[in-house]
Amino acid sequence: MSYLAGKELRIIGFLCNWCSYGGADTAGVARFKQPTDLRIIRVPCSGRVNPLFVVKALLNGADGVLVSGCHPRDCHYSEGNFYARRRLEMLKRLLPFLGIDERRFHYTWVSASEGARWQKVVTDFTKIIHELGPLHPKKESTE
Amino acid sequence: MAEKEYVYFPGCSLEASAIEYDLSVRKVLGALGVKLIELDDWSCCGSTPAHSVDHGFAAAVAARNLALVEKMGHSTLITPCPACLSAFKKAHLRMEKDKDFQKEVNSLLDEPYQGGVTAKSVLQIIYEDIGIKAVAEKVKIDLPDLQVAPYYGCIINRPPAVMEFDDPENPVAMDRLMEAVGIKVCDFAFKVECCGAAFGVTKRKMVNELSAKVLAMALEAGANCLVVTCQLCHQNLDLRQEQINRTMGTSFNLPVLFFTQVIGLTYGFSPQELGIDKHNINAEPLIKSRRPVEERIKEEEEKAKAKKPKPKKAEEEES
Amino acid sequence: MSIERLREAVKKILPEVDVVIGYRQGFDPLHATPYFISQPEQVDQLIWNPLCVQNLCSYLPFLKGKVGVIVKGCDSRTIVQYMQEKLIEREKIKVIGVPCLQVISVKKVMAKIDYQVAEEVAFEGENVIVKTPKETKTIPLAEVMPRKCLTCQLATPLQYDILAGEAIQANKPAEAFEEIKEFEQLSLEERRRYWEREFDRCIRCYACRNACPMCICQDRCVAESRDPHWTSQRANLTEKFMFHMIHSVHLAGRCVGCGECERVCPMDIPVAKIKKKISMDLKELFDYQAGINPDDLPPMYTFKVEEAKIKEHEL
Amino acid sequence: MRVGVFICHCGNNIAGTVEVAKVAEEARKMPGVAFATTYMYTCSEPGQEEIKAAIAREKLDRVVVAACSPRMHELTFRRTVEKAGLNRYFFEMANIREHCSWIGEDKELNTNKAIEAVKIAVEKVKQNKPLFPSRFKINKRVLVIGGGVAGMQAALDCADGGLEVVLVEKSPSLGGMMARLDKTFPTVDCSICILGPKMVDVSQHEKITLYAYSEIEEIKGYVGNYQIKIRKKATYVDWSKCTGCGACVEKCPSRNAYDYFNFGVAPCRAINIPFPQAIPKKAKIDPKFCRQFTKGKCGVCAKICPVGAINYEMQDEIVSEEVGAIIVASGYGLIDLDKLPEYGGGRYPDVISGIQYERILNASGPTAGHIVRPSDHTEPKTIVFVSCAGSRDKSIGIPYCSNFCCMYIAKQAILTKDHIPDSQCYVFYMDIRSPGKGYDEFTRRAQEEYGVKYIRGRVSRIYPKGKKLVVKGADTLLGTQVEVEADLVVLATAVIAAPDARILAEKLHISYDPYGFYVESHPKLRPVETNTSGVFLAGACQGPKDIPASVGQGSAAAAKVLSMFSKDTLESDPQIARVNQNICVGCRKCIRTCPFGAIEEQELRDGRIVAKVIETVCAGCGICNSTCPCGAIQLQHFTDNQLLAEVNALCLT
Repeated sequence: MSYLAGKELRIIGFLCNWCSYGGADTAGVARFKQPTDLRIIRVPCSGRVNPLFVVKALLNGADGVLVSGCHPRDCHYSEGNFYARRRLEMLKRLLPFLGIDERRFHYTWVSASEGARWQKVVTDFTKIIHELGPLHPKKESTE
Repeated sequence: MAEKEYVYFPGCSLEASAIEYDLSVRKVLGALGVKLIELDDWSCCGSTPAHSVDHGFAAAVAARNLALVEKMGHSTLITPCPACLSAFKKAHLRMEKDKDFQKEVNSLLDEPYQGGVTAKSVLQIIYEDIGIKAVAEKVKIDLPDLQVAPYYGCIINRPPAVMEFDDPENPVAMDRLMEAVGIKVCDFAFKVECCGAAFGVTKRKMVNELSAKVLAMALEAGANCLVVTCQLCHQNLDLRQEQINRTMGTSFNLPVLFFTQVIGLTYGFSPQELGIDKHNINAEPLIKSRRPVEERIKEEEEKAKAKKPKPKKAEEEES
Repeated sequence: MSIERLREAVKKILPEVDVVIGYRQGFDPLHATPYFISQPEQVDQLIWNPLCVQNLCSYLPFLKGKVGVIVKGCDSRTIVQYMQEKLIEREKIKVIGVPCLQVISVKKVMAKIDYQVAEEVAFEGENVIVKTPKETKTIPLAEVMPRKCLTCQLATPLQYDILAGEAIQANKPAEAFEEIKEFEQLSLEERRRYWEREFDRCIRCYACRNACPMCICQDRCVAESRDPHWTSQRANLTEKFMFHMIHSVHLAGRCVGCGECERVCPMDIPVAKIKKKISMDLKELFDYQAGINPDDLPPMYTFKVEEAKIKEHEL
Repeated sequence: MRVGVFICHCGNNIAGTVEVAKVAEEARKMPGVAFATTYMYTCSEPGQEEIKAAIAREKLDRVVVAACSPRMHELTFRRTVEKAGLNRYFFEMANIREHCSWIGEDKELNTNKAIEAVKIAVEKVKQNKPLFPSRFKINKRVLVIGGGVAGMQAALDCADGGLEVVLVEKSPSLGGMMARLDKTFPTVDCSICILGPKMVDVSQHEKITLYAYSEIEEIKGYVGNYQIKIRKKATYVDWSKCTGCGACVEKCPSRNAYDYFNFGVAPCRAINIPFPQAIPKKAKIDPKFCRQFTKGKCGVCAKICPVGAINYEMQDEIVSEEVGAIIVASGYGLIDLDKLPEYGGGRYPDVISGIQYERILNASGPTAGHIVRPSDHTEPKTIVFVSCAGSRDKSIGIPYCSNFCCMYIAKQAILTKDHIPDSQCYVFYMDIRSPGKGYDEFTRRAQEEYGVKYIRGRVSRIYPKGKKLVVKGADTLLGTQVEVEADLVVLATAVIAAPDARILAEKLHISYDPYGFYVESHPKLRPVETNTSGVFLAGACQGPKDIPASVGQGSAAAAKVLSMFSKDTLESDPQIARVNQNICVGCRKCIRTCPFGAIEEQELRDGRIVAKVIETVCAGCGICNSTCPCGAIQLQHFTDNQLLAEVNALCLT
């Protein structure tokens, strides 16, 4: 069982519990409609997101990965997103060197009150991934 | 001051009804060492009629001129007319923001507009590029009787997001320039009120009412002359002043000058050179008391001597 | 620099330390091998020539007590990086610096003598002379220079307690990351195929990791652990790719560019390339180079509230 | 391993756009899943009973509930599985409501998404380890930030409940905004008369330590054990000596100081006592205006002071306090008049703000309660009130309603009529918002008894005409333009977050909305809690609020603290970092990156240096985890393997 081939692509989101996961909840409570591709993995803080999780996902079948945390200065743990920003920026620049379009990985900041912003992030990112198409065209057969 | 060079778009009315605005702009900028290159083969800016019909079309009419500026290898276009200015800025901005719109507009043009031109008003370049200091340096003549109310009109700095110039509610560019050339400026509350603009033909009564208010408020503020930056305002306030008096039962006799004309006078140009004689309301009585600026300076020095400094004690008590 | 001066230096500090790490001839004249000297009489076997390629600093974090070590210019960045990361106590280390303009790539020499046995190897001026059963071949050093020497800026070490020889200036053009920029001219698709091709050859022998002076985890490397279980032992491309990504990301802002990983790779995979790319980006982002200033902080372990060079990404 | 999966219909909230039966059916096929079912309202009591029963009946050792957001009910269900004898961390939640059924329209896609959400949760829960909270002692003192009515209420309730309270007030006196008000709606009773006694109670309560004219410098620690640094700003008057006699104020020669308390309605002396009922009633020098500071000579107050309290050399002082909980009641701010240029705000002296008018109305205000125009001190006859001056105005970034303006405008109009019987008040309004008890009756009284003319429409601009101000606007009910010639214009300036709200939030690690108001942990069910345990909210710092609402929240916050402190120890969240010392290579990178200093070096018997986590200090962010190269330090419940399991569930298909 997998995402519905043809209709969806595989998009994984790592969301910090305090801001972005809450922002996604807020969007839901407000019934802000969004594309269905995104699958959310909840982490305490964007600082918990080891760039290698993103690499792992992209190498193993994800077509796009989204990381979202609290806005700078607003981190629940005060510094987590500052580390995330450096490490994820490093990764974003590295990916194209390996032949992976950097647009397939996006990191951003969404607060718990920004439901509308979350809807926009998800919608726009999904749109981009669909424009880029699958990262692993022969995915089904390779495994 | 370094020689400056600008591509210049006079616009239709500055070749006809407001030719004196054109004259005075060229004189003043000339005196300030600015070289004007008239945009060759310039055409209608698209102002009012076009955009009430079709936005794409209106933008195209404006963008044609902007494209010409690019062709001349320039990146700035200046115009005295606020309506032309806002037409250029609106077209540029929307084409920049909305790529589809840009395609649509360019499809109407022989030469596509690449989006590399900033349009500025003559007021803006005098105030920002040349600067108060340089403007003041050139003053030769003092106009002791003149007390002006600067009237900016509705669009030279609004909407702020488009025009990006001065304060949208309380603009000061003209105030500062007038002060710089030694003119008394009155605190005028109607700086940006509506004069009735282009409704002069269709809704004459309304325009008369609105313009009457502007004139009344100017007198209220203690002014004996209005200074404007828009030839349409000028038309409503000067050309129609008798009409206003007739329809509103008022008896205004308030000269209305372009700010460039006032600066021109202080630079020593004659009223004729600046086309002041072309106005409906005669400004001569106000400006005939022209005298060399040195005289004023002397006068002020004497005044200063006259009143002796306050005793130290008082200053302690004051506050 | 003469071997005598080096031997003197070693003799001089031997009493103060438990061991001095240097080089001696390996299983044949074409190979040098690390040499642990604890007795004066061993000193005579000490050698110094362009065959002394290994980065001997790699031993330091794992040796207790006081240690002397022979350090080339390039290797000295390792010392500095260890100091940044507090992996060594500098005062416990005696650094014998050796000026050096280039070493040679044994692989390239082997190719030149089409893999004959080297019976004798001698160095004369700008040439290396290799005697094989078939012939005696004179090869210009320049022709067998390893990649890292092409842009070497550290002819004299950054750190040393004794300098065996005169300080000399580097004579190579500065690193401009040419090869990286060139590579980035390729299309995404070409780049991807390139790495798939390269990493597909990987046999996961972990030589690159074991030779790396910055891979301090060594036998606790996540590439082989089940908890955490980042990669399986399956020999498919994805897992190989993943391993090299782990290696590269762990070295982000720490790689001192000593090139050991590439030198030891039995499959000739350009594993240093990715690390170099990261180093290039971090230099641009944070104006940081690993192993230059002992007081720096590795950029991945610190932050600025306002990052001058990192712009928010729009969608 | 026997995982049980429970899919919630949530009435139609989920079942409406997700085929829950299909989700259960697919769940049964997942490796490790022994049981899967659906339920109408899983969070309801019977729903939880169902889970417990299933755990026993099916011998389940792990539970997944697919329902709403874990931020909503994770705790609920953890308790449920615990009651059924499982460790509470053998539970995972799949969010198929906020993140699925509510945001997707296509039922097929939603259903599939829900199935995958369950799959992720199942893979995660299979990796979960039992975790056991430890307990730690708490310091039963509470810090209250802000001495307005909300803060004072909270402080009094806590103190009466037996807790020691540290109350920090930024300005020189207690009272906040309420102390500035003349009367209060809808009862029109004197504001300071009902607030004054509270202020006295606070200052006299033996359990309350008051730091006036002080600010929060630094906050360290965690729930139960905070270390606070408080900056006592220099007053240049020794308050232990000052008797508040006011002699210095009388004689102070610098008469043009800005009067913060009166919002600059009139100037005050450089040394002053903010208002007669101030508590503490002590003088303070404003060095911006004091001649001793500006001119370097004067010393009048020092000469005059009978107790020699003046000390021009006084410096700020930092004091430390230790508390176990924090109540934030830092209040609100108002936009400056000059943010409203179209109303001539800041340019015309007779265009003033609502709060300035309160001071003018107030008997102890600068005009002794006589309504006069700031410009010429004449009595105005026509007064125009402009509501929503800045509020509900996207163009200046304030789309929200300021909550209480409609009411105080009605009150001020009524008071105006009382002061000047032959006056006429006009109110320009967008909507009259008077939902409180007795509120609507009040606004009607203003119109019907006091003849206040309410004009529905916005004011486009205000300009002076002679001595008068012409207020030009639209009457949207009559569909005409209106112009009113007023003597005085009062703008109901928009309520905004307090100036330093964001800075304080960052010190507290609590989040704020785009406008700077603090975010409560749930808009309906946890209105005074924040997402940082131990920090509570009261009053307008959370959003514009009138007095009864602020007082209510103050008491509510106090109640939360009292209930938290009803135990001697708190449970520490076991979701913290743990070091596997066999793997740790002692590279110290985690120590360097931990924001809380929660990791220290430890030397093992064999001399190896390894990392060690201080359990009570670790906040569980996991930065160390993503920093550690060998994965020796793992954030419990979010370990690499647990997150990898989730990634693999989605990728290795």
